[in-house]
Amino acid sequence: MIPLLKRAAVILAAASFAGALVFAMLDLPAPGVHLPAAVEANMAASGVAHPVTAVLLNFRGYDTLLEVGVLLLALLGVLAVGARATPPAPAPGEPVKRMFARLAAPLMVLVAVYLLWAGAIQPGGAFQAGAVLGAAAVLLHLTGILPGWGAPGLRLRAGLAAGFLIFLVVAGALLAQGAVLAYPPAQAGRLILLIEAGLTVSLGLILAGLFLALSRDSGDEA
Amino acid sequence: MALNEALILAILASSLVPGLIIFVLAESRIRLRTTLNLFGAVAKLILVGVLLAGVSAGEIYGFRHTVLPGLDLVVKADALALLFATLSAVLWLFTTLYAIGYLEGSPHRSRFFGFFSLCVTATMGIAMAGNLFTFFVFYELLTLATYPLVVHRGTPQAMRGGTVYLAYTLGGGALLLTGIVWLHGLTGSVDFAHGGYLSALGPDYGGQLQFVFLLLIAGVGVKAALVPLHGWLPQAMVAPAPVSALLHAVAVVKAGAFGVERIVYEVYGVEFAQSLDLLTPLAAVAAVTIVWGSFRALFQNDLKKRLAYSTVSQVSYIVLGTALFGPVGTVGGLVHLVHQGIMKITLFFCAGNYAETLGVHKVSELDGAGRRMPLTTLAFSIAALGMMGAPLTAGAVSKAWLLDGAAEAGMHWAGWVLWTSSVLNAAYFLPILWRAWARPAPAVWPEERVPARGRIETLWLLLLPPLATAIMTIAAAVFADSAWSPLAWARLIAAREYSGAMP
Amino acid sequence: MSTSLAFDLLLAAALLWSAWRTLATPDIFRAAILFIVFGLLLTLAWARLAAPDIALAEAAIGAGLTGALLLDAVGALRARRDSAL
Amino acid sequence: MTIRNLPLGAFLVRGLAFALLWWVLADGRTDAWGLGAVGAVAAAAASLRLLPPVRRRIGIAALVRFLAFFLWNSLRGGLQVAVMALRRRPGLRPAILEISLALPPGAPRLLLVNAITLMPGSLGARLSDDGRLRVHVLDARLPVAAELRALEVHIARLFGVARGGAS
Amino acid sequence: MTDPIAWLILLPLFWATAAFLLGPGRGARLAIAALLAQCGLALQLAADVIDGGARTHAVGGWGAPLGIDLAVGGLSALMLVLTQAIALPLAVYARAYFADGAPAVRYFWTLTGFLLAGLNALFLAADLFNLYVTLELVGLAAVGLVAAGGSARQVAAALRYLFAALVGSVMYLLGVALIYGAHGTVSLQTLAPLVDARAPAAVWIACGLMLAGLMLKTAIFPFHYWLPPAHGGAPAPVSALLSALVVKASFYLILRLSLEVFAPLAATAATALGLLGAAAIAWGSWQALRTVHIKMLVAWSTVAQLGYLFLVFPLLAPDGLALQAGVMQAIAHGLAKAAMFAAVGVLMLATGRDTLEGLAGVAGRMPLTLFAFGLAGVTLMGLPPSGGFLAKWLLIEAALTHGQWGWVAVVIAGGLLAAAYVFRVLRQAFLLAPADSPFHPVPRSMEWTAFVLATASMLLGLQGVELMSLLAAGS
Amino acid sequence: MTGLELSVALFLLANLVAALIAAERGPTAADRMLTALLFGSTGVGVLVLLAAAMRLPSLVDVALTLALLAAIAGIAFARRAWRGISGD
Amino acid sequence: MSGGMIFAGAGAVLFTMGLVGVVLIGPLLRRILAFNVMGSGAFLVLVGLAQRDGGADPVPQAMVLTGIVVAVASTALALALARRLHRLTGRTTLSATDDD
Amino acid sequence: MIEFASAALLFIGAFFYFAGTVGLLRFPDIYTRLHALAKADNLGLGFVLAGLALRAETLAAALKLLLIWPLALAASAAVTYAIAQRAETLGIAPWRGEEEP
Repeated sequence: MIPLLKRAAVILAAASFAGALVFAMLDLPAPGVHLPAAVEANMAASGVAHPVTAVLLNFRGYDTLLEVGVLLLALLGVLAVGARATPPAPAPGEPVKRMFARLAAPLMVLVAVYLLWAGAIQPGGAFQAGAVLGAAAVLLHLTGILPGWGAPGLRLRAGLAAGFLIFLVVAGALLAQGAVLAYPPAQAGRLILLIEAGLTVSLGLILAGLFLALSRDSGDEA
Repeated sequence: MALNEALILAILASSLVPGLIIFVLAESRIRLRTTLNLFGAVAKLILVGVLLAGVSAGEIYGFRHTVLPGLDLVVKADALALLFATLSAVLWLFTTLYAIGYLEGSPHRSRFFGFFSLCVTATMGIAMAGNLFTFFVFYELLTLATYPLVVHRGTPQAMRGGTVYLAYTLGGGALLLTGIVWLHGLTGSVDFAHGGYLSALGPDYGGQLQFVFLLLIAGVGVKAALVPLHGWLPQAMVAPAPVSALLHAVAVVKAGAFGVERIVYEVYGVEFAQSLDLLTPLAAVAAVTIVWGSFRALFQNDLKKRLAYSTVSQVSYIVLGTALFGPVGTVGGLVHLVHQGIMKITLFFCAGNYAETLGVHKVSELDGAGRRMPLTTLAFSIAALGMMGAPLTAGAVSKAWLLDGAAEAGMHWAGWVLWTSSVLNAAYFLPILWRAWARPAPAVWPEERVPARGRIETLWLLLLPPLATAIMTIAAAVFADSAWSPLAWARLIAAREYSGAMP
Repeated sequence: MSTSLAFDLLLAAALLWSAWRTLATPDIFRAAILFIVFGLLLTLAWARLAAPDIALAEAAIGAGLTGALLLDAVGALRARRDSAL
Repeated sequence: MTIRNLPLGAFLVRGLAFALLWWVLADGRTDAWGLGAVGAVAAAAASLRLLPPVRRRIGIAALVRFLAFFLWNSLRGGLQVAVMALRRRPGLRPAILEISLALPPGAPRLLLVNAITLMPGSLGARLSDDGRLRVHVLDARLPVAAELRALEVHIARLFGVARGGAS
Repeated sequence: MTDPIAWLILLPLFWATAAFLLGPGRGARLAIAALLAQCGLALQLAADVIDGGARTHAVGGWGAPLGIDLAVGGLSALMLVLTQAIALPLAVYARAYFADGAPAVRYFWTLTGFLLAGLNALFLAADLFNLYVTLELVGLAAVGLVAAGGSARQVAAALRYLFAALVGSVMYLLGVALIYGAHGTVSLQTLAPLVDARAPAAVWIACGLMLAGLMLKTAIFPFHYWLPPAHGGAPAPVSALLSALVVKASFYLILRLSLEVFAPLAATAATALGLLGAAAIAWGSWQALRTVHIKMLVAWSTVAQLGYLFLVFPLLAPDGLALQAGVMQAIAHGLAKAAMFAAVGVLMLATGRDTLEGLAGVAGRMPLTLFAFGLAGVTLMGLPPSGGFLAKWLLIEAALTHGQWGWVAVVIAGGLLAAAYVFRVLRQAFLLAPADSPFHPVPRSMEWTAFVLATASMLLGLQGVELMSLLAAGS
Repeated sequence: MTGLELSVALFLLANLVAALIAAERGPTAADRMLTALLFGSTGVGVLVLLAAAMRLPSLVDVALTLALLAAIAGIAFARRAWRGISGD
Repeated sequence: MSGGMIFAGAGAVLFTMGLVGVVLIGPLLRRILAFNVMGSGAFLVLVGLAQRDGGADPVPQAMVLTGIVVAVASTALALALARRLHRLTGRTTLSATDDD
Repeated sequence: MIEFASAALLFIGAFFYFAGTVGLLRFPDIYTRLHALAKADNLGLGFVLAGLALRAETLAAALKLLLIWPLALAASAAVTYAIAQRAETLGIAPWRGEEEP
């Protein structure tokens, strides 16, 4: 298919690139700017106690806003090419697996809420919570409890967009008072929680949608 | 905006605005279109007249618009500009009349007249360009506006002709652009000036300037159809006759020749050009073109093609005049710019009449045409004699000045070139006249479209323009010494160029 | 060599090896499974880098979503090919 | 599920269970109850939606006995596999048995199927609607069937149901 | 309404989301109204920059390097104005184009909203990682737009595009990672004084990686392979958006990074970039001369025209000529290419054909559209008085003043090649139409938008001073 | 005692590396899937061990999540991907 | 040699492997995997290099979190496109000749 | 004492993990390997969790660790069943050989 010589050349080039990269990294002096210290110094005003969450939703919250947009975009793309007009009826599932899903899904919901809460003080947050929620939906779908998606209806669309919209409204409201996403320190914690709660639901739906809009029961067991 | 600025912009607008309106007119609105066309042409003529009066009274007309920092679009009306502008405005009026008659009933006339007007706008722009940048802008605009006219018929032949035309002119434009940018880099944005403005750079730049001159002349030389850049002109004769008239007399070829004059007189300055040894090679090229064009014309059976080669030859008279160092040659070149236009447009009008009325395209088919179409053939004969330099025609005046100029500049070989050309001219024009007047008419014309009705041999709109220009051909010679003749105006320009040392 | 260094080196080696096999295997199925394995190893690597947030995300997304997506896609891509055979 | 026919009792029980789980997850922190309540309610609601409550009584004693049985047998099962894996010759003689379940359909049967997998030597392979279960065994010589019956008894006792059907 | 900087990002996000909530295919009127507002915002911002010079907006109030800054200068203000100015007419165009409810319209307005938000955010970003996110936003929106029609050809094109975009951004991201490792910050302002020619090897590699990634996204030769199918296969309004704006975004980024942060390092690659640009001109034009599909011709022309942008790099100098040339080319080409795709879309709808051959006779039937195409073509050829002409003028002047004659030849040749392929279309249009060729009426608004865009690209050639003074205001 | 936990984790990791060989060997698709499952269950163990060794209690949350979600890939495999065609 | 450096190095190699994979691999699904490997490599470098002195740095961690979500989104979109292509044409690769 | 018990539990857990891996590598077919995975690994996890739970600082932390086990068990049982059932449906017969392969 690909001539051997070309392949060898590519691999050789890649190896030397990787080598150069590693050596260059080893050679680096300590950086002049030390951001962890700056993060540490501003934690008190950030509204949360966990540095990663502070960076994610406060210091660099704007990145996160856009990134939720990216996720929504991916779902739009998937819906545009993947979803059929009417979803097929859920396949009659198998009771043993169904039972597992029925037991596990509520637990996943609980864990998701827990992760959302945890984000304020320790690792966790809306992404992880949303991912767990999405996984619960995937599990329910795989076991034939939740049908696949067609074109989403208004309520589903509202759910998908809610998190992003809340984020956006907060950003806009704060901009009207000064700068984008510049939370007043007193309200920062509450606003971040509001945003994260919205994001958890929406991210869960979006991530679920990435699977449910694509999944086709044609691939199911006979 | 001062009145003077408004006036000069109005000259451009008098053809641009009608053109743009015509573009969006429905095909069926013939009367409105005709009105617009004629209104534009007449308005332009009047405006040019006003300017003429103003300039001879010492008024300054100019308009300046900065496009980029250090890059200005300058339009101004000086004597040289008006020489060309007047020619174009007058001939445009006739060509428009002619085209209205010529295209009667054919499709896509809105498009045709739209581009037609655009073409004249570009020509006016070229005439009144105040610096090389502006000159280039309108120069390329002219290329673009003429292309749709050349391919107007939409036949494969027309397409081929159009492609050749584009290849030559765009290529030339690229060379011109390079040269202009180069000069701009050296001097910044400088307007045309009597006596040129490059001499200020001093001798250090001699080599560069010689090379730039080559670029510039090659660039404008394409449109001026200097050998070996003339290949497009015979190909482009597939266009409808009014377009040929436009190409050969009103706009394109003239724009090239005019460009040579601007570059020599107002960029380099004729004396500085002489000091850089640029004029003699230019004269040599012109001479080769003159002889070669005449020679090729001899062998063309297609009437328009023969005329086209004739143009190749005649336009270089202008270039030759420019290259002859000395005021007399200058006058000869300048005045031939006008005279050649009047004569050549007559010829093309007539050729169009033959084709349109009788379906005659070839010299060999012209037998007896003089009896069937005496007025057309009369006009043709006058113009042809003028081309040969026969007395009492415009051609005689310009040839006389050119010969004197050659003698004054000490370039006697140029005189021989002119004589040779005259002989060749006679050799390819006289047979035509002989056939038309002396040979019997065939029983059936190739394709007789317009039947003869009494004394009017064809549509009066087709007949009037060549007769008018033929009369002008004679008038230009008879009234050469009057204050308003092209010759007088050319002498005025030459006087300014040579700072008053005028014979 | 301390235990933690050994752990890190072994983990890095396992990461590289699984990635290499993922890319080198011509069978999409095997590749998908190896990629899931790669994801799990990556979770461990994030844990070792004291980045539990990322480990959590990688675990949730890698195990819950990407795995299912990939396997579903493999099934869909193979279904057609098999029925065509 | 509308508010009207919300099974309040089941909701409370499950909500409480989830609240307990929350407490475990949150490391016993007390400042977390706000979201904890939300989480517990959400989880309970999801659970009710997915698993409508069925009236059933599970005795604590039976549960403890079942768990003990289950743990012990998981340990045995694990050890057995470990020994087989590490022995020079594993000495496998796999087979698939088919047994008819005596338990009624629903939770009891499903628990059995899941538990079988952790019992020594057996692995649930397919449960059909009419109550027959195919079981894969590692060594056909071992008394797997008998152990399954014992498991069945424990589960029946746990749920307080009679072992109906053929045995 | 306080700061137009941030509203330029939030507003499109708002209407994109609203369009999503409204449902598939809805939101055209909302989009057009919002775009009008965005035009106003962009113009206000440009006016602010002319009056007050460059400024920043500290998102979250933290300020770099802890927070993220948005920065606007002359260059970014120009790009913002351009983006809104192109998007507005295209939205009007798209509304008519999609009036028949083709499948591609289902998420068109939402995706377009996100695309514009991403572009605006990209032009305003002053943070390497934030740039990565905006690149992804733009990339995924663009891919979604290409794929939305759902035909096999479009999906294949979208995939190709997606891979290029993703690989490009990951390369960029690794560069960011190395920069962060080396300097501990990703803020452009903070980085600028830290990077010099004695930078450690990792920074050089980072610079190279980011450059390569962005080049892949810009589709400069030899990374152009994905562009023609994507731009040639998408619906006309999408092609217009992509060719006019999206590829410019990554070029803008290369330009900005090499001017602001990596100037000490960028000089080493300048000649190579210029050569790639020359190759792009040659290859893109050659392919445009060969293809039989009219839209592919326009798409290949984009490949060629992007080449001009890269000629800027070897000529960058304090005199600013080359920078002006690049910006002028980006703007002129943006307007012209939007017009061209819009015109081609009209022609294809009208004739029902997608080949050059099918165009026979359109000169008579759709003179306005053909005129728009011609005007846009004039800009591409670099003939006066278009914006493209000024760009080429400046490029030639820059090359001549620095004594780099070779680039002059490239520019000139490129213009002639462009003329050759543009006139392929015009020629065909002037041919006589076969008598039985079908002809479908097309909404006038579409013809006029194409014409307006083309005219704008023309008039640009007369209004360079304002643009250049804005460009100079920021730096 | 953290050293012990890390050592046990290292041992488990070594186990996993050995199991990679199983993934290579196959022969059926399901056999490879089992390796992935093994990685899941062992990964949970390693994570809790690391949580203790590195004094990062939140790694337990990671382990919990992993345990909760590990089944999804397996079920997806059984229901969607495994078609039992010739060898793989 | 710190843990950070080890994983940064591994990340560099992973990135390269993924890059080579994306270039050389034809089948779409595997190419998507290669892209993911590449992305993971970049993420590892980002965090590993920043933490080469051992201390945790929340900034790159947050960035990687963002990056992971973006990568998942892209992967899902790519899979959707690949599946659509397969459904329409039966192909699992991009052929060299489908443009123009 | 607790330290010791904890360490012992960890070792036992590691042993079961090891056995599970060996089983996965040595057992001849899909069903038997499932046995190894389902039983040995889960047991290993249980012991490890128990060992760590002994050492947990708070009750909640210990319970959290122990909570993982039933979750893993349920998941493992469900997956094992799913795969075994699929294998059955595809008609894969159990290994019949007397000797090791």
